[in-house]
Amino acid sequence: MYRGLASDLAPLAVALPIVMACAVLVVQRWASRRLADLLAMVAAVAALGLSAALVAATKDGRVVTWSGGWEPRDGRSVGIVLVVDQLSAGFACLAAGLTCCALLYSWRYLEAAHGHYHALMLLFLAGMIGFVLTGDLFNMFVFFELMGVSAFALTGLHIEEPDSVQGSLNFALINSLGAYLSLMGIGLLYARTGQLGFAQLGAKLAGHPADGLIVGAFVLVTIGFLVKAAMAPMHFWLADAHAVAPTPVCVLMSGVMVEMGVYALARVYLTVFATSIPAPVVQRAFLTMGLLTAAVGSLMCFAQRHLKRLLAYSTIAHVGLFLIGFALLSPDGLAGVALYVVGHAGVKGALFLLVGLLLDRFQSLDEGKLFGRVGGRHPACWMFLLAALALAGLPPSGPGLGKAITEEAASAAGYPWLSVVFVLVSAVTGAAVLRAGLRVFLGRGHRPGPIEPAHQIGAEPKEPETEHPLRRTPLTMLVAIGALLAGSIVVGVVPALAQAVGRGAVFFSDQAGYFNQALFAVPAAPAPASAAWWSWSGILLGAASTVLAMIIAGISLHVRPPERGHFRSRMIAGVELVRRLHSGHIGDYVAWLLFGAAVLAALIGLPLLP
Amino acid sequence: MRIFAYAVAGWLVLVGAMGILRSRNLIQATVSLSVAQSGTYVLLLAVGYQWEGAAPVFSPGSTPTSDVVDPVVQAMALTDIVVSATVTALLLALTIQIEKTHHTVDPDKLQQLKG
Amino acid sequence: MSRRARLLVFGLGAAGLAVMFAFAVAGMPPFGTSEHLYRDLAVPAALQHRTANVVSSVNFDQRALDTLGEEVILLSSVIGTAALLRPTRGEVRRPTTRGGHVSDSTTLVSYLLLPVTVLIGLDVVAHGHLTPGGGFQGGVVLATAVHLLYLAGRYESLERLRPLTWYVWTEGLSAASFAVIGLVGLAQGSGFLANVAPLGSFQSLLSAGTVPILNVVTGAAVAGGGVVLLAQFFGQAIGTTRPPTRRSTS
Amino acid sequence: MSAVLIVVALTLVAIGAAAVVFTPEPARQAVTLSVFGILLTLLFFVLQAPDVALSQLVVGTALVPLMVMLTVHKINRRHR
Repeated sequence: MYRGLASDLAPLAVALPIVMACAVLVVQRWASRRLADLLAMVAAVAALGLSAALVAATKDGRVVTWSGGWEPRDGRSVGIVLVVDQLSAGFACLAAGLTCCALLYSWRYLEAAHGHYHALMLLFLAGMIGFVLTGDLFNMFVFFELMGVSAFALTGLHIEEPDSVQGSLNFALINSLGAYLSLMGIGLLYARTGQLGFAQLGAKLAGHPADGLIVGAFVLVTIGFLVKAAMAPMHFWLADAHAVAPTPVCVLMSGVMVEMGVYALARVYLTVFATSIPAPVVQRAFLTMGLLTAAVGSLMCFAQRHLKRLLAYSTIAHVGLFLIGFALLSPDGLAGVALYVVGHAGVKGALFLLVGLLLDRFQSLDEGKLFGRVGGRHPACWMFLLAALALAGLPPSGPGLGKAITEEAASAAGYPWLSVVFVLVSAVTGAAVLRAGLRVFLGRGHRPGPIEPAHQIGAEPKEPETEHPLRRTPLTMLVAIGALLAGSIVVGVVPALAQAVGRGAVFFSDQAGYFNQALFAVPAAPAPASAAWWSWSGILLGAASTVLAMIIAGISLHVRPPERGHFRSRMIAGVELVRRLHSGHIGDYVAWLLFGAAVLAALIGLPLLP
Repeated sequence: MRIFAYAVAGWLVLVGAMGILRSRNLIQATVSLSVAQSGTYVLLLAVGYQWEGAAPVFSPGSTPTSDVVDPVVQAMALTDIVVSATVTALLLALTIQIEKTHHTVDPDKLQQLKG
Repeated sequence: MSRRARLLVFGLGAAGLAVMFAFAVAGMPPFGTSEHLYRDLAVPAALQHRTANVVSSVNFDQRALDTLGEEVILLSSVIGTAALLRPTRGEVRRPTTRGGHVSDSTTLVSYLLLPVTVLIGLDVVAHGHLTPGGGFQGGVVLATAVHLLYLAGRYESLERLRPLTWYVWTEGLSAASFAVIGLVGLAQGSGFLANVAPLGSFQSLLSAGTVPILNVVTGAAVAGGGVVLLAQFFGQAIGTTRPPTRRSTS
Repeated sequence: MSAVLIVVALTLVAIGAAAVVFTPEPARQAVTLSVFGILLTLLFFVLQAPDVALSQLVVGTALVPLMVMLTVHKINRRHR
């Protein structure tokens, strides 16, 4: 059978970073640090090129690659299939692009672990690319673990920092437990169907009304992904891990790894379970969990003064919005989420890198200790404030566009009130970042008091991540930050991107088309032109959330802490209660993981009981 | 018998999770995690079992038949075992470093990541 | 949370999940069913490629991409462990003499066991496509075998036999070879990780095409990786030490 | 016959798991984990999975308990 060049791209995009990681590992013993930097960068750029070529090749449908040459006969095969569409290729692009920026930022950085760091970054990238390109459930689990294992190691790379190793352990334990629950689900599904490919599984389940096994398998399979996506109450690990990981690793974890959990949830539901578990049930379940996640995330985000932890909680809040967008179960909703994810990745990545700059220069991540120390002249200042506004949804930034399209999809699905949620969450998280920026760079408002002993994180002076504290900012670091910010803005101003994502979302949610193209090589029906672009209401809502963010930030800067017994102090006590749940205790996290899984099982299973 | 094997698999996962929860020592938590994971091997192999089915290995001298137990679940279980070993290794390495920096491996005494 | 609150939350979650799992199990095919769809495809596919060990055929031929992923997970964990257990500032390598008090008979047994274990390991790798076992199992045996020298009380000869860099390279190059063999299939137009080598005759040592090749590559990767992994832990347990002078954090 | 063997092996595994989890001392846990590994190996043999059994034998009863033991040794040495 003739295989076009396009179908070679997917396995190449997975294999290339692996081979290059091995090359880095072998040469690092005798070669200089620069060579490792260079090889890793070449690999990441090449992976970016291959993923971009895949995006181009999937313009009119999907690229299907059967590994091992096991093409299906009569729709059956023993092989593993890679099925790439615009959204999965786009995700691979995002992962590779963020890796490029992260490697650029770390061009002269993490001296002690060099070589190890580069190889792990490339393996992390390979895991992420394989994870989004595969069309096979067990293969997805394998790449999920690859992604996990390399991320655990990367998170703990600062082995002399007590926070770092503990955060990494919490991350590794909880994510592994989630992954094993996923594997249990794969086992259940395999028992029923005897299949592992998404297309085959979907075909086998098609028309079967959901019974206990299907619900159980769905809940278990998705738990691993939802832990990765940090859905409340399985989100605790994220704040721990993101607050302590090396800065460039944070960019990858916050920008794309966490969002891959939502990707996998959408993929698995839409290709495997869509015809057996009714959409309204799934919609209600994930709207509920998404709202909870967004609420917890924004509350905790605003209550932070440790800058990385603040950004981490803002990621949790945004994941809540992404889950809500998925729950709309419409192509427009998915397109909105996809654009939101890309825009968010750029902004959040830039913010993490900016915070990393502060750490390298001032050896602290605490809003109070950094108060007014940086000064408004530093180029980081306006970049930080711009990123904060973009995070709040300022038109025409990428997050703003994603938010606008998702809000419209929500109205179309009969939930116009969700716009309020989107505006509030982006305003609160944007305000938290804005407040931190105004304090740190411009010294506005009151200096926050010393850290209460109950919240020890960030209390100690940190060691800089570079070998010596930086006296001036290297150009490579500024370029990386600029590229991320620019990428995030480009998403909001180039209509072709939104168009492509809109088309991709149509392919993504077309179960029958997926099945026919993967198993019978039937070309995809052309997708209708997408209307995904700014609307007047979207621009207004974006402006509203930006203004609201400024107001909230302004108030929080200029209002003194309340007296005891005051209404506001009681509110703060409420926040304190939520805050106490984030105990850093691994046993708590396991308990909440199982509890969350049971809640999800109840939300999906109970309405389906006969 | 119909479901005993599946029940044992579920029990292993729950008892492993329980072990992490109750642990007073991170080594214990790591070991408990690997117990939880063994539930997945048991489930997979139980799913692929067939009464009177032979092992899916046609050693020299034997004739191939199709009455074998499912080889695919065995391949999955093999991968799973590797994953278990690698995750355990990483967790143990992290435990060693936690002991070095915190001077304890008792989860109740690790008070760094609050709020 | 207090210990009791934690147990309560856990209990609720576990109970909920147990109920869900019970519902799911009620819908499972009975244990020992003769209906195995994938099996019915995988066994003929294995025979078609003249592979006697069907599990090896699934691992290294039909679903070789999973095994590539698995090898890379191992690689990642080996690098990760090495990075996490790297000596930190102030840590010194303790001069190692003997691994402990070991009786002569233990030493003798260990010395006898070493070549036997190595041979078993090699055999398990080489016959992976014919008999139970393969690159992974054999590789672990080999990695453990090297550390029998510790049991023999010869930590210093173990260190001599263990220039770690070589093992890191073995692991890296073998994992890369796995991917490169896969790319050969791609270059030939038969697909990534396709079985492109001559298939040989069924149930003989030279059969199953690329399966034995990938088995050997995996064996080398696992043996190399296993040695590095174990060496890190041995190094921590008996090799390095640091005076406990660092500031307390609690 | 095989039914009896399977039930016995499964029961042993179920009990063994509880024994590992409820062993209080990490040093002793390395030993119970190793025994649990043997029980799993047994189960996998009975379930006609010699490949998996062999893996479980080398990983579950040798490699992983060895790593656990070394970690315990390291930590105890520092605490003494």
